[in-house]
Amino acid sequence: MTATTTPTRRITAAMAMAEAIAIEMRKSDDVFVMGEDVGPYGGIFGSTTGLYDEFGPERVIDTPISETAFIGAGIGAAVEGMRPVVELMFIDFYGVAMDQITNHMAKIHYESGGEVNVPMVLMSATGAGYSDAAQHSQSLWGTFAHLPGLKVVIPSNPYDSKGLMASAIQDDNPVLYLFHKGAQGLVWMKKNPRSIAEVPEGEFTVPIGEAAIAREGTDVTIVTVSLSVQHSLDVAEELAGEGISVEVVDLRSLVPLDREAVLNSVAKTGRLLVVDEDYRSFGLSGEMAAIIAETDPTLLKRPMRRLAVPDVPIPYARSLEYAILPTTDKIAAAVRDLMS
Amino acid sequence: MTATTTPTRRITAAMAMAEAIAIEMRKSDDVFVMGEDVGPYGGIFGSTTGLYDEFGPERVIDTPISETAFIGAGIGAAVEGMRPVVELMFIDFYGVAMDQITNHMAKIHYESGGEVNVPMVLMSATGAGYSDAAQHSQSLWGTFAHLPGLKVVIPSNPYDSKGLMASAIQDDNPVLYLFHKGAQGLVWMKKNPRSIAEVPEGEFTVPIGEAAIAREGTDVTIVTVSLSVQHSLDVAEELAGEGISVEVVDLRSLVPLDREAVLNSVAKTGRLLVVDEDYRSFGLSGEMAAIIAETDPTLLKRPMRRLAVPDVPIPYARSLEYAILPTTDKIAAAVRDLMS
Amino acid sequence: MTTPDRADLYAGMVRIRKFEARILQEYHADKSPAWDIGAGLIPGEMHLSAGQEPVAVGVSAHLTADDAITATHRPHHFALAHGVDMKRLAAEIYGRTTGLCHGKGGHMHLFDPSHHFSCSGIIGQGYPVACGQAMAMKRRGTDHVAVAVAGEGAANQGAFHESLNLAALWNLPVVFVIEDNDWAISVPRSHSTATPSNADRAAGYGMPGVRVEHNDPDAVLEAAGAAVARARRGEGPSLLEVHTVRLWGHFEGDAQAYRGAELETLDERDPIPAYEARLLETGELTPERVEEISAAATAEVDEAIEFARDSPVPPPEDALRDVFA
Amino acid sequence: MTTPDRADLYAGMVRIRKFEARILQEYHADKSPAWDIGAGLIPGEMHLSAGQEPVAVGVSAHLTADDAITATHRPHHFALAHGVDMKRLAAEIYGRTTGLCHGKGGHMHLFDPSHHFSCSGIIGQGYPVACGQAMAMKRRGTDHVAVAVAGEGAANQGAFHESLNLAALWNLPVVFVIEDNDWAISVPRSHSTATPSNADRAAGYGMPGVRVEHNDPDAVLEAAGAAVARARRGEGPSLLEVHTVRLWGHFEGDAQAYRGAELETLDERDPIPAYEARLLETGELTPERVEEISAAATAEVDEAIEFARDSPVPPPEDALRDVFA
Ligand SMILES: Cc1ncc(C[n+]2csc(CCOP(=O)(O)OP(=O)(O)O)c2C)c(N)n1
Ligand SMILES: Cc1ncc(C[n+]2csc(CCOP(=O)(O)OP(=O)(O)O)c2C)c(N)n1
Ligand SMILES: [Mg+2]
Ligand SMILES: [Mg+2]
Repeated sequence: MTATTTPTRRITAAMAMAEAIAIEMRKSDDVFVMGEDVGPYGGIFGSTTGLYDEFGPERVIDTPISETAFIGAGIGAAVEGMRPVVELMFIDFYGVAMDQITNHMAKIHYESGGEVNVPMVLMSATGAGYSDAAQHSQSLWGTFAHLPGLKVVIPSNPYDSKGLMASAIQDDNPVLYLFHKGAQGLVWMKKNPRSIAEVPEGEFTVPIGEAAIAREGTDVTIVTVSLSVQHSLDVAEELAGEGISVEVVDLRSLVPLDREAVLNSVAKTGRLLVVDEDYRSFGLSGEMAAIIAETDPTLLKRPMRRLAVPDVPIPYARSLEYAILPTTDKIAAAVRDLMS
Repeated sequence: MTATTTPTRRITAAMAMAEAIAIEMRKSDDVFVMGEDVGPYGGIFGSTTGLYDEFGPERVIDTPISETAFIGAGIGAAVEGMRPVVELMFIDFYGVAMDQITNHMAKIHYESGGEVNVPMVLMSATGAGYSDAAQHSQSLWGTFAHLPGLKVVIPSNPYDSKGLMASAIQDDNPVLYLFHKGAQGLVWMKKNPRSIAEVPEGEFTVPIGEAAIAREGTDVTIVTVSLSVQHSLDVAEELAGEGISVEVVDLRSLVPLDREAVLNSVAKTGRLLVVDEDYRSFGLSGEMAAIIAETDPTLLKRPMRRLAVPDVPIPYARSLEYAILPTTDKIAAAVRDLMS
Repeated sequence: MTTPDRADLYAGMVRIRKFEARILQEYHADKSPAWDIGAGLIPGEMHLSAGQEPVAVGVSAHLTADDAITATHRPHHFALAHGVDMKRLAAEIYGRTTGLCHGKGGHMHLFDPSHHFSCSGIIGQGYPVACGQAMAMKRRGTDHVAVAVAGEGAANQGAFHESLNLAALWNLPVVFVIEDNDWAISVPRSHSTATPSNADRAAGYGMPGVRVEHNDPDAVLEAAGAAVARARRGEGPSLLEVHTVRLWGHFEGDAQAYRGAELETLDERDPIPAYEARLLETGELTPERVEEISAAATAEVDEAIEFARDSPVPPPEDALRDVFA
Repeated sequence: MTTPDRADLYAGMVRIRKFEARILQEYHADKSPAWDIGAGLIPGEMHLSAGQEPVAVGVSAHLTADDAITATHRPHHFALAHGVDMKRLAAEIYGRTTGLCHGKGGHMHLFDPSHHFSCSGIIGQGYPVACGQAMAMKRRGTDHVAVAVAGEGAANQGAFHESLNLAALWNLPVVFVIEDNDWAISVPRSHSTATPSNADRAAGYGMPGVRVEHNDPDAVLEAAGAAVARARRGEGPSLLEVHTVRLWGHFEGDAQAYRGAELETLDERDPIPAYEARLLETGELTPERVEEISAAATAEVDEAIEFARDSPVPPPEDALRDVFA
């Protein structure tokens, strides 16, 4: 990541995102923001806080509830060389604009034989944990990582939120930037303290495609993304007291995927737990299994463990929702199980 | 599968599908068909041939190009207890109706706590191989298998095409029925002889959720679906001559998934090749790796091989398209490689 | 169907408002001191309908339990007006086993097949489903109708267009209702919709379109009556837009800074006191009747909330059930 | 922009028709005896535009290479009329390295950034993209416009509605063009569209809507001129529907049984001989000029096809390139 010497202060992930967007908007008139309630409201999950006041309605544009039209418009503007940052309020709403996202935003560069770039960021909120039920709680990164043409970026902390957003806007490719509501540091939602952290004031980037070893360890590898990184770090701290050394690999992006980081860690520990707030089957945990199985299945000293949403829609009632989410309890239990 | 004593004759997979729909339509007025060009045209890929003549425009309904509306209408009719069979012409068009498919068709039963059923079939054409390029050549079964609430059925031959369609219509759940254009036995497309086969005239079903061992073998397991089953059988025949014994597992449905069939076969052979015409990453091959890795990674005597579309959109030019498709050459090479 | 008593419409509105007011209170009760959306007896997003009661009672007065309604993320007023059981509705909002969906659905995903009632949290997406319900009703030779509800914000979603075209083309018994409450979260109608009246859009599908400018049960009753009757006669769909008002936030917790001075005028725009005054004047209501209606509604709401609170929380293992029938 | 010569419009149509006729011939040439869609020098689906030339030349006459067009699955006439290089177009259809997209796109996915030209095989989905191009043009202070093309079938897709609303709301320089050729594959307009004229739908977005009933370059030229000029003046979008004709199948290989007796009338409805006769009558064309135009078009087409045929097939390893920039 780019070195930086500017002072840091503790800010939320939401503020960090908005700050990165503001910096890019100051640098270039080509950068603008559109989406539902991104203007005076500042984004339902705070991703555009302050931008309307600084840049006004011409550059921070509230849209009608027409995701196909405004995501498509983002594509058109990007094709013409602008750098739109478009918000899809919840990733769960992908279905009303999936064609623009996966048949157009993702494919134009390839279809054109490289003649046309689509330098656009689509940012969207993911995640469960506050009883928003089946249509407002999904993660869905596995869905987008399966379909070629989009970079899929998933920050887990304020520093990465800022640095990855800067990289995403500067990227000449379409980037899907998925932020977890529960990791935004919002005042009105329960949060892990890791959602507020030291972030440099000035410009910096975090490269897209490099996993972070969020914590080093020797016994068990946890591969994960997003809010589950925070949970996994909590568990790692807890289990350190029991003498279990957990390595936490924060993938940070699924496309490109840092296969080496996963293989290196598993080569070291021989034990793999994938923690994934997305649905279990045909997703992230499968892909992790495959990169090991096609490289060297003997890396695994134990059967791997998958902790993910067990292929059910997200239920509403708290007792049901927490039954299917990868909570710290379940993470800890899975690690212990791998060590037993 | 249900025993049957009716005479058989050689028909195409397309005819077999249409025949199953006709039988169900004769049995119940609740069954009706809608989609683009399903009427007098008989379905672009022959899936509704003859139905309009027998049942007329009230039960075989041509729709406007409004996939959200007519798939949603299918859901509404199903909620009221009818059994619509709806065609989405190409699975590639999912993006204009993805919300209805995955947020409604797939979730209503669960969200309602089991109070509401959605007995609906959504049938759609998949597959590449005739230069229809990036927006008309995808398979995408991995995408739908990842998202909970839909059964995902994928026949590979005329017998299963009929029997699985019957099961799909009789099922009280929403079923996504994906048929490969290149396995329909259409007169205007290059085809494998396996696309035309003996099928009983009368009613029968093939259960959803049971894989078929399309060919038994002892050296290498190929797990696959759809047209790739036909290719894999061809390769198995060819390699038998070289003394390599290939077992071909035709999953037939991804949801429910017959994990046992995969595990049993790999336990026997120790060598796994997954052949998948869908995109490689975060898909079918990953899931196969995971069910082994979480059960017993030592089942694999060799690193597994994944033969799938290498995470690029489907290119147009034949030289490019065949470079990324799982052709018989590549299947044979991968098997040989596993044996070397 | 005989014209409903105006006092009944009034009572219907009071009943809804009391329910919503109680949910408001219950929702906020245990989210302090640090307000946490996921905490308390009622967690999650909460979109309440205060101010929009005239639409629900005016439309539903023409319906029976055989007619369908697809409602929105803001569904309680239509659910109650259509006859969905208040106890089971409350229990669902509390996430209890006795709820309409046994705790799986929640406030945006209410299903009551006995009243052909459903709703969805995805904007505009009830419109297509209502078309399909209407198809089934028509194919079965009944004179039932399906009512599809959306907000004015939702009327700019593709599903709106496709559904209106489909319903008109197939002459389906659907009444498309748009609740224009001027706002889609923080986005005013002027920033979302390129026409002052969605009724104008109906012409593009060859169907009648009416905009009711007054947030008044009588006006809604009349316009909806024509639309429902037309659908029942087999003459096809209609569009009905009602200019209503959202008295509270988009969801609870919404500070509504974006509404500015409008916030101060909201009390005057409350449709219930206005209607009450009118009916008192005509003698259709008396102060005693008003009291009775209020007391009955309070009692019903109390009972429903008590039922919900006393009902069991679903056991965790239920989460794995009901993916498939 | 000065009004184009009518003879030039004629020449533009002839050039397009010759190209399409040649592609037709080349496409079918090597698919026999067992007709195989994937075989031959030109594989895949092939949607040709014969009959629809008046729309392309009438609209494009008002555009320069700085203006954008998003076309459909039936894109050749608009590509050629807008100035996309015929050689590179042909080479793309042949899937060669010299093609517009180096063989990756194919006939439904043509991209020529030097003319802001693109198309898509997904119905209606060029409409939103054109809105975005128009946004960029407007934000940069140019007077360029974006033209979005769709068929009458596509006008029932959600993207149509959302895009018209967005463009009207933001006053974007877009001209929405609908080519009404009566058919969406085998589905007649009467089975897809609940209004006789899509121009009626424009009112629902507060934008001008015009339906040109005659498949005639002059009529299109005039109506498109007003719409383009309006957009250039910054006065916002317009909708223009042209009643045109699809002389051939939906795609090649389409037996068109569903068209019945209409098939026999198609020759008479060919817009090119009609226009030619008119211009011969007024003296704007002479038999010699007609000959010259024909010969020039033939020569250009021959050269383009030769270029395509002689160009290299992309090496397999290119398939893995260009996913990311
Ligand atoms: C497809 C989709 N986009 C966005 C949202 C987020 N959202 C929920 S309610 C809402 C505003 C709805 O406004 P309107 O339709 O006017 O209904 P109201 O809330 O005013 O009743 C938005 C944008 C959503 N649920 N679904
Ligand atoms: C979303 C979507 N649905 C369906 C199709 C399949 N399809 C391709 S062309 C076509 C008919 C288009 O009709 P129209 O818009 O009138 O254009 P025309 O072919 O007549 O030029 C259809 C249904 C598609 N490409 N995309
Ligand atoms: Mg509203
Ligand atoms: Mg057409």
